[in-house]
Amino acid sequence: MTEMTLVEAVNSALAYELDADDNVIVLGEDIGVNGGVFRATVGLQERFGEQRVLDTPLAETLIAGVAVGMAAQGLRPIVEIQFMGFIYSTIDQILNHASRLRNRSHGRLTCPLVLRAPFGGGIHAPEHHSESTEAIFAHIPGLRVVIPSSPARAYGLLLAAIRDPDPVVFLEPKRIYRLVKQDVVDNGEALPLDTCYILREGADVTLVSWGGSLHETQLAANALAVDGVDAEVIDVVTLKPLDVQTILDSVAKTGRCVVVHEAARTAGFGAEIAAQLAEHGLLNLYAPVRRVTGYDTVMPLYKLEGYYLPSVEQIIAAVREVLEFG
Amino acid sequence: MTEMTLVEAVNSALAYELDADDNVIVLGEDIGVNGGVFRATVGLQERFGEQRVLDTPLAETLIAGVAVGMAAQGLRPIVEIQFMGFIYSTIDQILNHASRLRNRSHGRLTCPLVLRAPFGGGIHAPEHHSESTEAIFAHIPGLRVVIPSSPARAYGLLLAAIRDPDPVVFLEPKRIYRLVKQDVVDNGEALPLDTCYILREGADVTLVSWGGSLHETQLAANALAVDGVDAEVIDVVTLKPLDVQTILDSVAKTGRCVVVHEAARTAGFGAEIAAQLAEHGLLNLYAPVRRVTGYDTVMPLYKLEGYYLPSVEQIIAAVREVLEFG
Amino acid sequence: MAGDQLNAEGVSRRVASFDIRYTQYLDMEGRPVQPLPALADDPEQIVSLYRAMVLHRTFDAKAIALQRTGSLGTYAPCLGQEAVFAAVGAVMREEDVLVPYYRECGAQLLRGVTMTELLLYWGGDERGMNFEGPRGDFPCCVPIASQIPHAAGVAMAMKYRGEPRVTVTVFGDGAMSKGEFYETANAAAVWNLPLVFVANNNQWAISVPRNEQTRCETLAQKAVAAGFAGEQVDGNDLIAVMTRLSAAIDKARDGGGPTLIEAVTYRLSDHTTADDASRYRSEAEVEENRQYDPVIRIRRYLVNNAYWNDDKEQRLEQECREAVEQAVQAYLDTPPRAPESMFDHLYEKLPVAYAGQRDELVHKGEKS
Amino acid sequence: MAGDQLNAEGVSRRVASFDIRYTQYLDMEGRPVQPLPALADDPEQIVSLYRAMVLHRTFDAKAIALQRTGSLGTYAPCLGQEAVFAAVGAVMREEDVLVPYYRECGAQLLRGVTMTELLLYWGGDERGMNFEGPRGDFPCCVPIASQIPHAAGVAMAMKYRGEPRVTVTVFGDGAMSKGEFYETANAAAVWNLPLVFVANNNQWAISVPRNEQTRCETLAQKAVAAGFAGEQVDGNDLIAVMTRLSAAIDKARDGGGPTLIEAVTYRLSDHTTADDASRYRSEAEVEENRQYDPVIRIRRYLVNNAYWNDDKEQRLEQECREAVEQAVQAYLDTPPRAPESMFDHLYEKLPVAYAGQRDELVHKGEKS
Ligand SMILES: Cc1ncc(C[n+]2csc(CCOP(=O)(O)OP(=O)(O)O)c2C)c(N)n1
Ligand SMILES: Cc1ncc(C[n+]2csc(CCOP(=O)(O)OP(=O)(O)O)c2C)c(N)n1
Ligand SMILES: [Mg+2]
Ligand SMILES: [Mg+2]
Repeated sequence: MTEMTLVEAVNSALAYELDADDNVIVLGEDIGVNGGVFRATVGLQERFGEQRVLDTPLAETLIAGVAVGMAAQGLRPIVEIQFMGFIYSTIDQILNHASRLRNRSHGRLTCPLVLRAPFGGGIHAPEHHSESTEAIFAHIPGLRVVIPSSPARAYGLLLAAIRDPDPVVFLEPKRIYRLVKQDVVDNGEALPLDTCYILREGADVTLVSWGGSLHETQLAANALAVDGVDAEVIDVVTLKPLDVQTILDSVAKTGRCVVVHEAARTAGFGAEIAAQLAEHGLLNLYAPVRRVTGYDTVMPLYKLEGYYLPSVEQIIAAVREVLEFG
Repeated sequence: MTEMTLVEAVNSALAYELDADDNVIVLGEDIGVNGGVFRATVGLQERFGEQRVLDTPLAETLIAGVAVGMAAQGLRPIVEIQFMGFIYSTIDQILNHASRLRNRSHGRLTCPLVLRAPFGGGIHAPEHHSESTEAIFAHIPGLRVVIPSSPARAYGLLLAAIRDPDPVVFLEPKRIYRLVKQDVVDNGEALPLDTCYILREGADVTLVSWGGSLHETQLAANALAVDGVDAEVIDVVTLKPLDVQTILDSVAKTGRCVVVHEAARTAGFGAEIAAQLAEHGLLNLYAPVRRVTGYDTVMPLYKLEGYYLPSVEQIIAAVREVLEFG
Repeated sequence: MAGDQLNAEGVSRRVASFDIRYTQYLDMEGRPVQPLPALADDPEQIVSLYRAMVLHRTFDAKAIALQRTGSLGTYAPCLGQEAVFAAVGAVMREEDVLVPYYRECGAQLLRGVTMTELLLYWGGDERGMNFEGPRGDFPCCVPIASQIPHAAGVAMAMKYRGEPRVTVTVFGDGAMSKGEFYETANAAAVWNLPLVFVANNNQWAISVPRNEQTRCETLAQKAVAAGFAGEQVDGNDLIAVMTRLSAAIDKARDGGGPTLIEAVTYRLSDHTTADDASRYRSEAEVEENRQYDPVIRIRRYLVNNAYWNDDKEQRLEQECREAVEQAVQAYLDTPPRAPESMFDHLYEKLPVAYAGQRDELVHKGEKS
Repeated sequence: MAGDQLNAEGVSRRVASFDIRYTQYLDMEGRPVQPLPALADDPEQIVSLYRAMVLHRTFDAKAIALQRTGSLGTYAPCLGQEAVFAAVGAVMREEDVLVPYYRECGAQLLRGVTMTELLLYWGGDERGMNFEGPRGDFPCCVPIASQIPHAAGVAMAMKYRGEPRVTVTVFGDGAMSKGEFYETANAAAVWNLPLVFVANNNQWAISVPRNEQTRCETLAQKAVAAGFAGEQVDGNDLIAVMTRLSAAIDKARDGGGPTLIEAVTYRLSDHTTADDASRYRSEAEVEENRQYDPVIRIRRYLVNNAYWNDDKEQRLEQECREAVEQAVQAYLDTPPRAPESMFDHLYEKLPVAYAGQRDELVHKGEKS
């Protein structure tokens, strides 16, 4: 048992699986000697060599496409995209190839790759370094989209993602890379990939979130608890495929739901959750499903990013609204 | 007044604006002498010359990026991407640049470009030629996403898109390129871009759709009418920014809503509409919001594509369900 | 100082130079223009490749006919480029991996993909991509150039495992305008991959002629940007393509890294059955290019050397027709897929989230 | 047959050849290694560029200091590459358009962007991109190589309108691994654009050294893939960069099409203030490269020729310090933006759909 930050947990999971499985290859920009710009891969090249942990030329389309080819040959490439803002050149490879190689070839070729990328705002980064566009990936059939929100889950989920026989987009909320430390047992145990996690049980309202926003969501839940409001907090974790039952069950109990995410609102993944409730949980809803999200504007440069991100106050206000509704 | 198909209407709008505005440039693959693989640009190069209507090298990232540069200099580039399956290489340019050039530069540089692409299934096309991924673009702040569903609206909306001072993704449902003819007045009159269109008034249920699926949606509405069910049919037309009020008003009247689209269900744009109803129209809903959509699997090759696309029967069944609910 | 040059701005020093070479062995009459390479000493192989080219051409014509009568979807014919694909099929080893675009039926057939499988694919059925033959080969790739990085990944796996295998990827002249080609070429040199790039320069990318696609003197020189060797071959000359391609493959297998081979051909057919090339190019141009026909050239060579005659030709034509007819019948007799099977290979195990959708399809299938 | 060559496979014909040249005028001591070009006859311009380079360097150091004390966000220093950016700023005309990446403060300053505007940008405020000076220039571009196609679009517009204007785009050695560079280079040749590509080959892309980025002998030869001229210059030699860059710009302005100039430099600083280069490269390597310092070299040249002396130097340093301090003060004094302004330039006119969100921000702003 070691105290780890989220980024250290990522590093430990990578190290564990590099050690356990010769087919695992880690590749990306500046992940070798430099250990990654966030140090997620620090020490790995030294330990496992340049064949296993390799710096690539600066070309994201290439990296994703190379990973598809490696995966088709039975390797398990783990790609690091340096920031989510540079992931868009990979979409053609992910959508047109990685996510459908198994389907197209009727199982003859498969694509067990992991595409890791830090995402989200809040660290005063330069332009293009703070966006959250997980909804784009959640729309792509054949993918898994996984977002950890704590060190222990990052560890177990990343192991699961690497071992999964299909492609996984693994998005790491960089704002909480070093926010908390947690005891993590580095025993190679993976967590299930098809389930939401209930972080806090509660009877009055269901708060659904993922990634960095869970931090504010949990703070809001704590503050609400002080005022006697008992919020259930769900960490979606795997956006695709979505374990909608856990959310439906919770809302069947609470009757109220607020979804929190830092991506822009329109066609964000919060919409899918609200839509599922409108389709499968309507009779249980005592109040509108509120979305507390990033705005439908370009993520601003850092001076204003604090205004862009969902705040604890906004979450509390939304909860008050749905509690007072009707 | 001329009878035109949808693709002819696109051609006429392009011709009109090429003639009216020297800043308009049409560019893409095979759009010159060949007139586009769907003939949307037929005759334009002959009439306006190679400086105005130009074939590009085969490189979608380039094309989108070049259009950004042209637009920043005050030209009005209209890009054709040959099929939506090849649009993904443009996302980096669209998301990281086109959609935010005005915002980044505080209005100093702007990006009045149009990115046209045929999309959707149903024409027995080869692999990668039949997908619908409009939701990806609808999530991008700073864009407009417009989808016509009839010749007259294609004409007026495309003119509006070209004249709009901001970037517009204009998706053309190729399945209905030649499905119907309609009288179109080639008078250069644009249609508004921020409004949904009510195609059919009705009191019992609201059917919301866009693009090719409107065809089946309207057939379903007609069939339902025969059985005494009075469906209101809304053509969303502009997915971004969404005129949600028209939809909310309709559902306030009917109490029931079925959204139809051929894109995969999860995180499709139908989710946004259902979410808006769950957030702003909950008390008006007598029944769950049903989504009749493409499946969350890879768009199959053409032998099975008929099974993938939402059918008239599925729409009718969904309407029956919401009518019989509760 | 050797290599220095005086110009208006003073002295500047030459720091690198490059040559691009072109190889041809047979002229249009099938006569050697230079001493033939060793592989010409094996007439049996050449005869057998000639047979494969004729079969390929027979298949091609039939596929077009099937499309015209509604029994096949859009098809991309290969007329005029058979020598390139025969050479690829002949020179690669079974354990090598082919990462094709969509015009290489000829190579796929030689590697063991069946005509029935090819027809299934072009007939809109995924089962055609689950071919029995070369299990590691990639299926056709429609998004231009997007297969090229896959080839680098496959080659990385080969190198990582220390296997003496080689990856060959094929693409058209149009594909060489896409970033993926350059990104991969660059990386293939950095990683010294066992990877051969074969450009089928058939002069057209749908309606865009080669000179509107790029202004470089040769496509082969695009390898200079990546720091490895590129060369041209006469793509209508089977012996030239085989020779240079084997050299490249041997070099790759021996750890010598990547090579780019530009095979200069001509697309004698429409781009696909959905295209009408008469809209954008003259019949005269096509006619002029017919004289370089690779099938005729190698036949002339064989006939000139008495390895082939009319009698054999007639029998071959008959055999090819029959083989193709049989494959077509098997294709037409293939029972349709169950609609819900579109979920069966989405993931290794279908997540619960989508089980309901699959069930819906079972139902939809029953109704129709 | 001139150019033919016998090899094991027989004769193959040379069909194209290319040379890459390297230009340098001043050695490390600022002494000519060859007759100087005409522009050296205008010492005033060179002195004024030297002054700009020192100002740039002063600004650079201050920006790093501001970042260290929390008054600025991540900043990308330019130490060691000042000559390239000074040359770009000097040689371009006002009406030309610069499409930069993110390391060209020096060029931006010469083109009229103010230090305060630059600080605003690096300080996380979009207003820094709405600079008063060169209104047509693009702002910094963070996604590597994605600005390069914009430059082609700008050049297309210039050409379309028949204007004698030129577009210059700058990027690093790392950017030349991205498809956008190659796609644009290829198209620039096809369209014969008035476009100059300037590669700032500073040997490193964050932690990846130039030789792990690409194996080609020079980066300049990547232009061969596009069919136009590429050349190297000593990027630490202001006179060399200016000379070759002006030639390229003149050529572009005269309808001669694109050129690629690889300026060979060295990144003496960390990649950005968020980077610690000592993790991946030795201090010895950096030390060795300090001797090529472009600012020192051009000062030596000026001193050698009595255009410059210690006295002037001291005054210049003082002036630069004061100018930078003033700009910093103006930056720090700039009132913050209203939060809701993040919607003000999203579209020309804010759609109703988002009006509510803007209102919410007014409220959010009031509270905090
Ligand atoms: C990325 C992408 N863009 C556009 C297309 C449409 N398209 C199909 S084939 C083709 C031309 C390809 O030309 P080339 O690479 O020369 O191959 P050829 O068909 O001539 O053998 C185009 C533009 C595509 N399939 N993929
Ligand atoms: C598309 C993209 N990928 C990754 C990054 C992260 N990144 C920022 S700078 C950089 C290295 C750039 O090197 P180079 O092009 O040589 O320019 P230099 O910084 O050395 O001047 C990288 C990888 C990015 N900004 N954009
Ligand atoms: Mg071609
Ligand atoms: Mg660099």
